[in-house]
Amino acid sequence: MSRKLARISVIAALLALVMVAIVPVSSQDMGEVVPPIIVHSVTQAERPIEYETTRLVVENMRELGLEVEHRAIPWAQLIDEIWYSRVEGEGRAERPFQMTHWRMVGRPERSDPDEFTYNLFHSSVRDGGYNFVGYNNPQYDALAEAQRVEVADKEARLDLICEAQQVIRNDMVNAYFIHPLTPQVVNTAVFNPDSIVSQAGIGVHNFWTWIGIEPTTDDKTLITSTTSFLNSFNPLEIAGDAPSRVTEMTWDRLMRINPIGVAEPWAAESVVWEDPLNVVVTLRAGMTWHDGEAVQSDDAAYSFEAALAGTTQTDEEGNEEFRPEAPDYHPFARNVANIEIIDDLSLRFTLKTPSAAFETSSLAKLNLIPKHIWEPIINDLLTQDDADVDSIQEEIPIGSGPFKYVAFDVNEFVFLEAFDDHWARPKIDTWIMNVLPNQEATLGQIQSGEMNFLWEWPGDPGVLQNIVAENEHLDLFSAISIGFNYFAFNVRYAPFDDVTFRQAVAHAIPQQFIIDNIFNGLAAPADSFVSAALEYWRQCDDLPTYDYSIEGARALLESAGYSWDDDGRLQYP
Amino acid sequence: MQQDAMAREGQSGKPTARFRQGSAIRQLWETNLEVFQRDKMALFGLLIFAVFALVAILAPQIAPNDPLNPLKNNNGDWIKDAMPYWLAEPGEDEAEGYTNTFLLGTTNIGRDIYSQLIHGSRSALLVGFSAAAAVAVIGTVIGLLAGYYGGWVDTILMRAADVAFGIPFIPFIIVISAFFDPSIWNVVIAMALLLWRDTGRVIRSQVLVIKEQAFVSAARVSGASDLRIIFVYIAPSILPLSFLYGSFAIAWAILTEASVSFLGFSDPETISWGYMLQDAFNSLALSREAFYWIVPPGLCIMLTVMAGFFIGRGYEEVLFPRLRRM
Amino acid sequence: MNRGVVYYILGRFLQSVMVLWIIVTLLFLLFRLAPSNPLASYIDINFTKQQEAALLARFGLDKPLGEQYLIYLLNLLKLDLGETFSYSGKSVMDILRADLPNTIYLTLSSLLLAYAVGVLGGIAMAALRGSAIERIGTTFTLMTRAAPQFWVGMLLLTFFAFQLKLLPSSGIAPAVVRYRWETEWDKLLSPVFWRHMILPTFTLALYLHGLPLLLMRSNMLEVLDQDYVTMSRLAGYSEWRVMIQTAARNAMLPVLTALTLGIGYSIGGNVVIEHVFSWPGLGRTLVRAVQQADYPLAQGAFFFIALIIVFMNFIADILYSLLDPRVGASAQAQVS
Amino acid sequence: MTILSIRDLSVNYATQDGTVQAVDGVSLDLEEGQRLGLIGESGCGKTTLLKAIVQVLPRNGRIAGGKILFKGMDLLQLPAAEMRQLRWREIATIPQASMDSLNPVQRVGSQLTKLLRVRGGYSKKAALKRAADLFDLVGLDTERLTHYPHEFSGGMKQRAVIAMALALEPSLLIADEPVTALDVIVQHQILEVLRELEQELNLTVMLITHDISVVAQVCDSVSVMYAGRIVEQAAAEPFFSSPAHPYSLGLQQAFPNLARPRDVLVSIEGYPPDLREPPSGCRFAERCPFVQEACHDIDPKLEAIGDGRAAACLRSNEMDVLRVQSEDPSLWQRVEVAQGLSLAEDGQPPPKSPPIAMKGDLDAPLPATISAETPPSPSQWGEVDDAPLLELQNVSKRFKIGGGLAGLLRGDKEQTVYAVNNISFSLKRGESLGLAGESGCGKSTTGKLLVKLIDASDGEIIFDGADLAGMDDDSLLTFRSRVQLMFQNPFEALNPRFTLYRSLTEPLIIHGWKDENKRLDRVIETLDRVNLRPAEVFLDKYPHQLSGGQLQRVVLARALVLHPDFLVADEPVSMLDVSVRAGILNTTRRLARELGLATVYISHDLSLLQYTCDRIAIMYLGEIVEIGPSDQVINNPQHPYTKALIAAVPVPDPTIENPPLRIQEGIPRPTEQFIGCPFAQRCPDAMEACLTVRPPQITDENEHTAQCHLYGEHRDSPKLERQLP
Repeated sequence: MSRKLARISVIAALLALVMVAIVPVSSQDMGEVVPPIIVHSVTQAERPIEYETTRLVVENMRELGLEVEHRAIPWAQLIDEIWYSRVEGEGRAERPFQMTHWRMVGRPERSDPDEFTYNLFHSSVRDGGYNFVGYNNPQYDALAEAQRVEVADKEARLDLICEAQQVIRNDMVNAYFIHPLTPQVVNTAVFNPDSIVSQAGIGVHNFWTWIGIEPTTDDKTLITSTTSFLNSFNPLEIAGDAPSRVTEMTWDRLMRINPIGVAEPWAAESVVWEDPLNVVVTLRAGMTWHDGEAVQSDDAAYSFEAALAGTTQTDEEGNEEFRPEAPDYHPFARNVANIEIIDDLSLRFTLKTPSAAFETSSLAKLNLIPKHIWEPIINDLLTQDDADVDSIQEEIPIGSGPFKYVAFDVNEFVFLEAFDDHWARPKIDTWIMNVLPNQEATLGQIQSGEMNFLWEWPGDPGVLQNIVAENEHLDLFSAISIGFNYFAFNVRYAPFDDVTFRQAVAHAIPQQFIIDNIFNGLAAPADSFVSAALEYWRQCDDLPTYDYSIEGARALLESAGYSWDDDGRLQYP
Repeated sequence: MQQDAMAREGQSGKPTARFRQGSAIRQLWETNLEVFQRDKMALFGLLIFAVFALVAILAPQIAPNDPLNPLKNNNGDWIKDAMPYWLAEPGEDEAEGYTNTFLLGTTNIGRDIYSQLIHGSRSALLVGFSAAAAVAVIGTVIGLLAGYYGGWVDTILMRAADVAFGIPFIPFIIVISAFFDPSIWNVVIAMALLLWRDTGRVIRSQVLVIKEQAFVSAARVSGASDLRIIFVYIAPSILPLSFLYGSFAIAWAILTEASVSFLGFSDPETISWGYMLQDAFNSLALSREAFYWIVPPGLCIMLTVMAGFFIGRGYEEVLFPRLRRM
Repeated sequence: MNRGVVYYILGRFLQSVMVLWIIVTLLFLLFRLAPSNPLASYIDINFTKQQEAALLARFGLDKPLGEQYLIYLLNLLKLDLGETFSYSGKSVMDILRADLPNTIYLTLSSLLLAYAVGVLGGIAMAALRGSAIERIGTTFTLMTRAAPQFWVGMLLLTFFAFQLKLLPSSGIAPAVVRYRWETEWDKLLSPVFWRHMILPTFTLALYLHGLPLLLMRSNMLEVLDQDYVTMSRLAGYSEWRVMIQTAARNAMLPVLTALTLGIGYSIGGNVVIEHVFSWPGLGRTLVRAVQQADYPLAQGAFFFIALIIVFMNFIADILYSLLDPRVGASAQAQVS
Repeated sequence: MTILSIRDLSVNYATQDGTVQAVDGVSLDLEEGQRLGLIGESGCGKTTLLKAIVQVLPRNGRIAGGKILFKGMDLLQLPAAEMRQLRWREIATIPQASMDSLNPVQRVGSQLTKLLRVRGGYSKKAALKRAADLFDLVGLDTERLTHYPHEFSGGMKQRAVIAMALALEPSLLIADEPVTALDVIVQHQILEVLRELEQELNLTVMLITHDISVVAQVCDSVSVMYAGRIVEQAAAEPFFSSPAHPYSLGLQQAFPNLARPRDVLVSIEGYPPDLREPPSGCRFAERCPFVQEACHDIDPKLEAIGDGRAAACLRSNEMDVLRVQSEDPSLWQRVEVAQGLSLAEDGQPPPKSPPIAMKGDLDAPLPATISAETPPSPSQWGEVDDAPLLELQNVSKRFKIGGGLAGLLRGDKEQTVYAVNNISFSLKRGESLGLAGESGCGKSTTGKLLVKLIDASDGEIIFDGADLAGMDDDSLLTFRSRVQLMFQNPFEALNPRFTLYRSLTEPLIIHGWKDENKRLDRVIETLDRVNLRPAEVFLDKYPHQLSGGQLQRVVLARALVLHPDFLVADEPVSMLDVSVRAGILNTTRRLARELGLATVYISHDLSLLQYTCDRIAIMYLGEIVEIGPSDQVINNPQHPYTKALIAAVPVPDPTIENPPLRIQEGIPRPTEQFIGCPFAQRCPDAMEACLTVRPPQITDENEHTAQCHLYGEHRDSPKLERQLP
């Protein structure tokens, strides 16, 4: 419907143009009118907040004399029209996307700026990777690579990170608007509020809370819920937000990101860097898998080998192509050149290139998997050329984490029990996550006590505040997230290939208004891809600001030679 | 001698002006009139439609606010979750920096529910009537063809109907809506593709009956062509049936559109009652106990749908008088 | 049971199979026409063209359409609906196997309730025709039929679940209970399950009872002035016998055929109801699968829903042919 | 002793437009063992009377006054429960159209046993036994107990209903039209059953019917009802020999009588008065040929007129004279007067049809040829030549039912029906042929073939030299204009949505009459021909505004409006009241004569065909078993089947005893081809040859042909042993 309207108006616009052209009495020198712009977002049904925000911004952009259509489509379709439609011609949609609402969720491993710094903007990941906006800036690439290898000197790395942020902010590649304060509601009648840990940039729904939270009643059961499917529980797959919550509890890791966002030894007793390329890891003694087998260094080694495993194939054009069996984790192990087993408990990793992020994004990222279970599976997969680990789902997965699987139904729930033999046995006995897409139901349950820990809330935060206000047994926790919501421009094409234009649009985003009215204050203004939550990495001199001001935006455009025709439509210089 | 006189009298002036042709259309018109004269409920239904139609046409004039743009208070902030003025505690609005004039309050992001309700009538009627038209026309044509020609035409069409009966209706629409851009027209298309089945079958069986009636054979004996028989003799008798199913189709269309929008497969740019409910549901109006938001759209849907039912039943009573027992 | 009936049932069966086949074919084509990319849910940072190609191959999406169709049919015969896009290592059947029973329980229970109430109510309405009760009754029924189910569901939900906290608001049981269920039986024997079933069933039944009730009413009115009813009056049977034994039995028959429609709408209704009460059934799965562009899953759910409908229709037909001796006698056509 | 005595009973129906006095002050007595026939045309209130007696009046009916005394107790005072107990224990009723009186979804046997157990308090075993006995009693096979109604033929259903009625040994049996809509033979057999039962069980019977010949067969006394009143009461003999009321007179004159055929039947034109406001005077005055001024004012009471008879007529004393006059049919003849004539533009009520004017009309000269301005119609009426207009040679029609994909899916197995089987005959201009036979004998199919509503499977039908098979559109259109069909049911034969004018002009429009005025002239002329005058009054009417008789005339008019030269009339009067039947027949006959129209009458009623046709053909299972001049066929039947048919026709005269009917019941379904004679199975004189050899066609000097072995070379083949009813 709206699309039709747009088309019609386009035609109308063109006709009008022709008229103007014919009528000699035309206005001053006339550039070409900026063609209609489509701004994408998910549907209101899926994520009301994102939809409303986008709507608002579109309204404002129209103030700039732009023809703007707000195209709200289901996530699955959005993926198509954005992720798979970056470049003219290759897209699955009719044309490449122009501008879209997008969001990066906070994950513990993202506590190190590396992932965002590199993956979001490095030109090497323009075609397939996260740099879907198509930013291509050699100077920036240099920065991104540099911060990666700057292992020794944290200060120096900070400078690099800051500079990177400056560049991106100036170029206005992405218009950041907020870091959500992910709101969580805990039933403090059954849990001791002091035992709840808040992890920087993640919130209270984190590993430390899960193992540390103290039940105040005899029923030592934590019940939470998710709105998304629990697609799979697979130590070699990053299935999604909710499942990764579960996997990080059931599979231990050599290191873990601690509440202040720094990687610290966990399953590893010690992590010792012999030099920038070699690190020796020693496992804790006496750890066992959920099936009773002992956890040993060859398991640890295999956890990385599995991630590295893969077959090399040649496609029809004849160029070589390496296909990892665990595509999700392969990148995090890619940098490992060699693994040497020293004894039952200790092993040495040798890296290809020095990497500052190795601890955070590798040692603290890869799950430890039992070799005796996975070796056969991987070997079998290596023989098939059209299947990878994504096609594997154990009946009852075996890990070595503080929680172990009892039962799960991908569509419905997962039921975990504390693993008694774990050296850091949780204080709760049972951990249950229900799939509960229906927010009304979620609210109903958290109030009735059917659920006692609400950690995911796509809906209107205001409601949570009301609920908490009404029920004194509920407390609201919120922490500024590593993740952020922003508008991504496809900088490959006009008009978004012009920095000034992008900056003007940035000016048209009423940041504070959105926070106040749409997020009910449960969000912090964002000006960079590095969240304020990561205090260390934000110790930079101020980044340029883009205050909300339509006039400012228009002025900016005018200064850059843009003009408006008689009907107030924006024209290129 | 006597009848000669009459014959002459017959020629004088415009004889036909004096003798009604009893044309099919006029008959139809009379049947329709009869429906609404005989059945007060049907008349009531018609009234409801009339009112909503009026509202729909004048929506922009009637609606106090834009249905999509959130209302702002003096500080330029959205007026969220405002109660209807007849429910809200007085003075609250001044405190918030606006004057509460909202008959049904505002949504959680400050849209005027009442205005949405009014604009909702548009898509409801649009979907309702276009779908009904599509269903009735397709069903009638298919029914006529299948019934009159019989044989393989009949077989094919009726098997098609069986298939249509086997396809789950709402799921089908969901899939359609997901595949094409969300729009109320998906509902219309899907209904046109599926719902002709009921109409088609009934009309077919009706045609089978009429076709066997003596006056049809009489027409054939006096040399009437197939087309003439279909259109002059059979069609007029079954058209009321099409109306009957048409009016039921209106009801179904509106209901279905509501369900589909409720599931979030509708175009958020076009306000419909179903969309409002979806909005309310997703914005947790239930927990807010914002009944002023939940109840009105539902009632409107119910009312229009019932209007369809009433009219449909009105036709039933006239077409199948045996039901006329009260 | 005369030969006619046997023929009839046989024919009906053939027909159902054919219908199913056509539906399946349409389904196949429909999902091949899907605009958005089947692999959307496979989005991944470090995906390469080759990997996509591999994935396409994995789901057999690279083969020519005709070949795909044949494979599809063959697999269908083995009830193999392929892999889902969004659950790794899960086949569509795995998912649906869990959903199917839930949907069936909901459908059957609500249908039974609806038709029991509907038929009895219809008889009552016919008996009370012209009375105020009848007018009120029928109007109420019309209202329940006209009100959007999900809306009614929402209201009931707020009232019984959120306000009174009498009944659970969603799902089929809390996980604490459910993880102990080994078999369907455990589920069926668990009172918790039935408590969860009350609201959705009631909502659905409330909507469904209209069709049989109104139909039964008009059929009764029609049957009541048939000669054989007059006859049994003349024969001096009590009004009750006349109503129930003679009239109702005959009036029932068309209602049975209406069951066909009933099921259609009920399953359609399920989608919405299951959504409101987050009832883990085919409907809910379908909706979410479509949203996630998990086409094999959506296709599978759709297929099963259609399967249920066609099957139920078949049952309805057989029931009819057993209850009405005239069916199958159509072979003895009259000539004059 | 008196079992039932009704004292001035009145019953009203409340309708949207006023109260209808369906029964108005009726009194009658029924002695034990008496068999009363209650005669009257439809809408005269006889069925209402029945419903009143057993008190199953529809909701809108109520008893306005009077008493119904049954064995002394007043049924109207009886509480509902007791009344219910009375039904079928004491008063058994056989409802009208008992075809549909059996519950379709229950086995006939169990319906019967249920009745016995619930109402009769029989034990299960006793009930079964009794049921079997009852079936024997009414001559039904006991194994049929397990069958469903749809597996019964009409006659069987009727027998079953009778069995149920008698199950509880009632003392009074009221049968409402027990044999209407049954084939003559079945009809005859049912009447047989009734008669026997009366003797055996010494039943008191009240038989309600419109068919005086049925009464003549079964009853010993008669009551004639007209417009909610009883106008005559008498014992059977005197009633038939010397009716005492003009209406009774009319009825008798109107009835064709095989035994004593008359050359003109009378028709009581017009229709009963509107019972919402009945006339102040005699209710029959409107239609009475002997009407006097007084009749319109004075309402005659039912008064005794000696020897236990009573009549309600002012002139009952002059009856003997009137009876003689009434023999003259022209006395009864009159112009059809439109209902609510006030609609006519002059606004004058119609003349109360003065007899003189009417006599004039009967032989009013009609325009010999059509006025010049009308386009030359393909035929010129009046001319007569001896070349056969229509010729059938070995025509057959087969239907396939079931089968095919659809059939398979519907579950029908394919079958072939030999509806018409290799028949041949020819017809001259102006000649009329009657097709007779039981239902299912293929006569209607033949009719359809003749007008090319369907095409023959084999053989050829030649009309005026042209073969019906290979006709291009033009010649077909011409054919359509020359051949017309007249339908059985006048209420269906006209498009309910068209005014009569529209219905009548349709054919003209189709055949390219552009000029509105010419069409109007033609229509009016035709309406005149069929005695609907003044035509203008009818033009604006819709079918539902006319009486059956008038409608049938309109149907006839439509058939004639194109000036055809061949007319097929399918059961033209079977749906009409006896009183008006003759009117239609007379008109048709007259027109046929005047216009040199060739006619084929299709009817199950031989007496009617004898009355209207030059020749009669008897059909059985799609074959013509006998054909010849009417008088020959009727008075000297050759084929056993013909004999049976004739024997079965009831005669409206108690003095004449029907010959015994020696034939088995039940027509086999025409789905098999017979090697021998199709009739062999039922034939009383069947011989071995009949089963194996096709019977020859024997024709005598006056073109009287029979298809039977009795007269062929196999005449001596040994008779089959078989016992007959």
